[in-house]
Amino acid sequence: MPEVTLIEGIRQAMDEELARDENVFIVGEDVGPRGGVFRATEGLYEKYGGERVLDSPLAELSIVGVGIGAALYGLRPICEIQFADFIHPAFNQIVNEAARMCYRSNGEWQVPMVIRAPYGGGIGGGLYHSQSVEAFFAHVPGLKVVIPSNPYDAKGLLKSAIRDPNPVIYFEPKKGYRLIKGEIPEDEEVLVPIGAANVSRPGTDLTVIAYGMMHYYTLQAAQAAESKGIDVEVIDLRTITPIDKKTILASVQKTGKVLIVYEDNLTGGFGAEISAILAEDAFTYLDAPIRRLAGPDVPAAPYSHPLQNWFMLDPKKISDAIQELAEF
Amino acid sequence: MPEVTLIEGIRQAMDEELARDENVFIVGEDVGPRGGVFRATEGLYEKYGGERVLDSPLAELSIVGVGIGAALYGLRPICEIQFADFIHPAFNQIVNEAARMCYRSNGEWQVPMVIRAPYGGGIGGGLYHSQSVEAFFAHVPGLKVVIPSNPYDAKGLLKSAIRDPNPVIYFEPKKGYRLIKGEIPEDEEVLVPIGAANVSRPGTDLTVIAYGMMHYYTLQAAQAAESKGIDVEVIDLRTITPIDKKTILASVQKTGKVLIVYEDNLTGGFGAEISAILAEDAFTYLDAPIRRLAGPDVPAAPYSHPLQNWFMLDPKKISDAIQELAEF
Amino acid sequence: MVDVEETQTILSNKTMLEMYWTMLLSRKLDERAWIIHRQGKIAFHISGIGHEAAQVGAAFAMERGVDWLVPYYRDLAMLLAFGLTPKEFVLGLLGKKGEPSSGARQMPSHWSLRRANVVSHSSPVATQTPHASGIGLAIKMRGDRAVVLTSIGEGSTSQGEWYEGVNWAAIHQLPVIFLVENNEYAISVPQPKQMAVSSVAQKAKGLGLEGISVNGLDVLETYQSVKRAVDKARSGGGPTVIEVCVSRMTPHSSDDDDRSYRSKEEIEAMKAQDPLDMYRAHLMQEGVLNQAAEDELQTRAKAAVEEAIQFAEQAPFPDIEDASFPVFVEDIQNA
Amino acid sequence: MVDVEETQTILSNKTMLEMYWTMLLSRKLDERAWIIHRQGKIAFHISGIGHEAAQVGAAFAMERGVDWLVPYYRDLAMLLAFGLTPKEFVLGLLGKKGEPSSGARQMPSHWSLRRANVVSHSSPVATQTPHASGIGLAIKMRGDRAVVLTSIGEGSTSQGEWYEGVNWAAIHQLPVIFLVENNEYAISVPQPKQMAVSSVAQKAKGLGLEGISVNGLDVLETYQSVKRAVDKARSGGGPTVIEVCVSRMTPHSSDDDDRSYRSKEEIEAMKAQDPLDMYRAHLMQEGVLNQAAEDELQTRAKAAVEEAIQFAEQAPFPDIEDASFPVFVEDIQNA
Ligand SMILES: Cc1ncc(C[n+]2csc(CCOP(=O)(O)OP(=O)(O)O)c2C)c(N)n1
Ligand SMILES: Cc1ncc(C[n+]2csc(CCOP(=O)(O)OP(=O)(O)O)c2C)c(N)n1
Ligand SMILES: [Mg+2]
Ligand SMILES: [Mg+2]
Repeated sequence: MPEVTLIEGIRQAMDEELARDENVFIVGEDVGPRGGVFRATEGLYEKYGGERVLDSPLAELSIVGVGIGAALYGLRPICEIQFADFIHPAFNQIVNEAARMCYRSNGEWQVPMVIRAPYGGGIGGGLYHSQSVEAFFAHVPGLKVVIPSNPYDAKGLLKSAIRDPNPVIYFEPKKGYRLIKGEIPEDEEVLVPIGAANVSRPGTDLTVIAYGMMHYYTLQAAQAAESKGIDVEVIDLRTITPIDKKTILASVQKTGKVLIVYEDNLTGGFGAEISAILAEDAFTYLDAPIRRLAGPDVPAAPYSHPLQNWFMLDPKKISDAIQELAEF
Repeated sequence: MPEVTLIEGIRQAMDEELARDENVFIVGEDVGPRGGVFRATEGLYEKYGGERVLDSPLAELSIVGVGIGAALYGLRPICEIQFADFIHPAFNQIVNEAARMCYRSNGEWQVPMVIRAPYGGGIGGGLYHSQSVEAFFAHVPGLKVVIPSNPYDAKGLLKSAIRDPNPVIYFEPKKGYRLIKGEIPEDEEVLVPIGAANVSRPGTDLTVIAYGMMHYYTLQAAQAAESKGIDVEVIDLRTITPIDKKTILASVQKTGKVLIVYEDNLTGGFGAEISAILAEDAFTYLDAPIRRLAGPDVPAAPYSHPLQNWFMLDPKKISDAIQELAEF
Repeated sequence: MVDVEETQTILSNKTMLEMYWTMLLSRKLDERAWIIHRQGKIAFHISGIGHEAAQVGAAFAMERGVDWLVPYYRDLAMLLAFGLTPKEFVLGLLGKKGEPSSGARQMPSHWSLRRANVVSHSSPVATQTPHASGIGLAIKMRGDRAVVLTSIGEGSTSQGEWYEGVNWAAIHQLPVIFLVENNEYAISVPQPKQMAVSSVAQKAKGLGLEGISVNGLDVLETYQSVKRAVDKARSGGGPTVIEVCVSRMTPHSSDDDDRSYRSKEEIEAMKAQDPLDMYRAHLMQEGVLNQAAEDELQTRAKAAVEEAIQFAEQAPFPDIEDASFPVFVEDIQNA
Repeated sequence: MVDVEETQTILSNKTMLEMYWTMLLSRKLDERAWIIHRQGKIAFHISGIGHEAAQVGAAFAMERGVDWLVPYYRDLAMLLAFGLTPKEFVLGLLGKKGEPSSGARQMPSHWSLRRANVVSHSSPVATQTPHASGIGLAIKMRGDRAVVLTSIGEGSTSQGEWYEGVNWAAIHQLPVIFLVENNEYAISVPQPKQMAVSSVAQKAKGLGLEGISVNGLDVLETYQSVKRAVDKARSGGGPTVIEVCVSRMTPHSSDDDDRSYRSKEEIEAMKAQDPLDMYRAHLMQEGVLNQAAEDELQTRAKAAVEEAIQFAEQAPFPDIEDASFPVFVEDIQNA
């Protein structure tokens, strides 16, 4: 099996789904001849033409709003938002329109659409090319929020998202686009179900729950902890909402200790919801306070390198937190 | 002391601050001759003129964006968003601009501004005149989020918000606009500090944390619980962020049990953050799982009366949850 | 009343009477809604009185069953023209089971009618504009012959959503009609506080598409103008912004009181130009309608309204068990 | 090179040379930024090469010290005209301590310079437009004599934020200049995919304010046009949209490679119309500049760039302890 990058998994998913279903099309800024600023859509314009790989005006709310309209008519748009930081102009269309359409029409109208956006820091992007914004959308009934952490899942989850009849927000850990590599079989259809977490590393001493780039770092931290005799179980959420309660509860029931790692700002981040679920449903199994390790409460990672490093989590910070919790 | 309604407290605060500081002005839809669709600005246009009580175009992002510009120049805008449900078009301006201005300019530029918006259900407003949206903004570093539950606090917090040098989001429980009454002294300046919760009812058996309309209902539920021999301590958060950790930790340390009540959708609501704080910092004091009672995960309260009642919390549902937790 | 040009479509008497009937029925339902609101039977009503000619003129210019509609809350007459029944409308007013737009989840007059290609819209104004362009884009991509019309108030064209939506249609020459029902107010805010142009049609100039302004109190003039734009769109000629100048003869909604921001005289002047009265007079003058026929239509309308009210009042509320779904499409399939 | 009308302001030779110097310095700094990026010393650069004439023409038309500027990322030459020093610019490139725009929190070229009334802007395009109108509103409310200019790229005028911001200025006749630096591309997307109008100036028509289009490769033409608009705004005549047609002579940024979406010939053609070369030729032809003076300016510019680079390379990074504030204003006071 060939080893490919995470972004290649994303590109493959779009390529295959464009080929499979003529209703699928891509719309966004620079997705056409440019192939996307990160090259996620590279070659697709040449292969499928400008109608199905459509350069939009520089206007996010209408990328999503026009996508919703096309979805209502029966197409399956993949809307690319160039950076997650630029999804905010489309907030109204996503929250008030895409998410509520099915419920508000009592099921008569549906919005099968994917909104893709690269998120997260560590690439020198400063306050506006580094944001993690999943918590906003995980709070909105009617949306599914997916974040892959490796090429296989990236491909399999994106293909599932494109086929899903609901609006799915798909956030891509841009720092891992080329950094994270993995195998993807060429001879089988890769599909990963939305809504299922993955126990990516079984262990007994404590549970670490993470997703996206932080999951990648967590695996490294768990490795480091092993050398200190701590046996860490790692869960990759993969889908943020609907969250896979069963898997996280089963793990915490077993280990009794949990660390939740997310890159977003601490306060009100999605880790708060994970913690609240466990504090209610796993309370009697807990042997220690529920620990959250997250970004500080400043507006995203600053540009200057030392400041960015201060903001960002890394395997070292995670393994320190693991050790501290293990010692509780 | 005269008894006034909650909305009258809000009106008084704006009236006094307009009189006190010539930099203060109000901008929003229908705030002028119409006096606001809920009448919060009634009489102010006549008193202060159309420049200081300014009818805006029907365009929320520019109500906020123009407000930001005016604040940068040294004015102190009070931006009215007609319903919290319509704040989403302004999300980008609030999150990417107002909240980040101070940090991103290393303190050189400041945005002293208040954004007021009526929120919450129970008035037959359906999916788009009933939303609770505080969790979105409580997640954003650089914003303060305030929600009053009675006329005195409404006045005192709004006056503090207008004088605050930072952007403050001020959500008003519209269901309580005329329903909630209380005394406001006429002969003293009413100022309530931002960032301080209020133990509105001392008790020993368990703690209920709430804010806004749900705090009003919680006081009634606590009363009902008393008749069943349960002594409830009630905390009115008043400020959502920055949250008053000291007050909530002290209470839970004392009672060992906590119920968090919020009207917003359960998943990812601000109650999740409260729970996560307690699960980390008060873990060793807890005698029971942390309970959350919140709105169901559907897109806001439906219109039809029975469906709306199904969605909304009320004193009965809260006292049932209190009893269940007391019995744990 | 309209200056008939060569290019104009000649309407049969039957069609002209159908248009009249739709306007009349809308007016009677609307008036009755105000009454039952005053009686405390409903919590909310938002009115289309004064907009009927514009809406019916526009609806009849479309090929209903083929074309798509993305409406806004004032479009009762438009919806009736598209096949909403009086009973369905009153079910919505009362929040009763079987209300077709939303299963009574949304407030009254938040339309949706899948069977007639009428798309669900929400309360936040102007969100529907990009949807219409998206539908237009899909129509063009599929090579279908449908046209989509979306309506909105003039105040709501201040939203960036409107601008962005129209921009898409202009760039890609999509088969979309942007109908702006200009009643000069957004709740209390008059047009000069919304825009510096004197007509919404001028806004089209800034976006590179055709913009026209029409007397929306004149159903036949509206019909001809919209028909021309629909024909143009269908034949690949691209989108049009059509401003229809109308009167909001009532307060903004049952929650509003317009006395604080406009004069009695203004309202009286509007009533003197009531689009329903004017059309009736025209039809009578042209011999298409006579008093006997008029009396019969009035009776029929009254009966239809009465029947709808009775029906809806007796209808049950939605089942509480239904309130929790369908948040996701799979909730429908599982239901 | 400009057709001088009666109404035009006559510029002194000194001012014309100052304008040239600012353009030259900007060009030299910008070219050097590309070089140190290729050397791996900086992570990012976004260039203003090809925009200098438009920016300097506009800046010199303003009363610096009184007027306000809400710029965007391409405005290096504009910022230099407003008093940003070469050292400050390079500190920003390197993310070093003392960088005045953001304390190195923002990416390079995300300007702010409080001492010169230059407002902080962010990366999301068009968010600055309503800010400028808000500043204009405040100026008008206070009765001050300042004018505010905000700049933006043509692609970014597709955003609803731009439309809404300009609309406010038009309605309230605010003293705002909306300068659109039209280089025909938004990263890779050419103008016809952004708008159906052939000039951004036309967009003004839809909003009811004056819109003009200017050759932004000509610094003096730009100066005269912006000066007229500034004078108009200052005297209560309201806002203007000014499109300055310029060339983006480089890729969008150091992250971009423009070969996938435009031809070599296109780039060659731009170079033949280099605004710096053209202005130099004009000044020489008019006898304002001679070769000796030119050589000296070149030497001075080179030295200034060299000094700035050296200074910034030796400057320390910001202290990590500073990273956590000021999220709120009270963090500054407590610091
Ligand atoms: C985004 C948003 N902001 C505010 C409102 C509240 N609101 C409802 S209708 C309305 C006025 C609309 O005026 P106009 O567009 O002229 O339409 P009309 O009602 O006059 O037909 C307002 C402000 C809303 N529904 N949506
Ligand atoms: C809201 C938003 N969306 C996307 C981007 C990414 N982006 C940065 S610059 C740019 C192109 C801007 O083009 P234009 O407005 O023409 O200005 P130019 O760079 O050509 O001067 C894009 C798409 C952004 N910064 N903000
Ligand atoms: Mg109107
Ligand atoms: Mg450009």
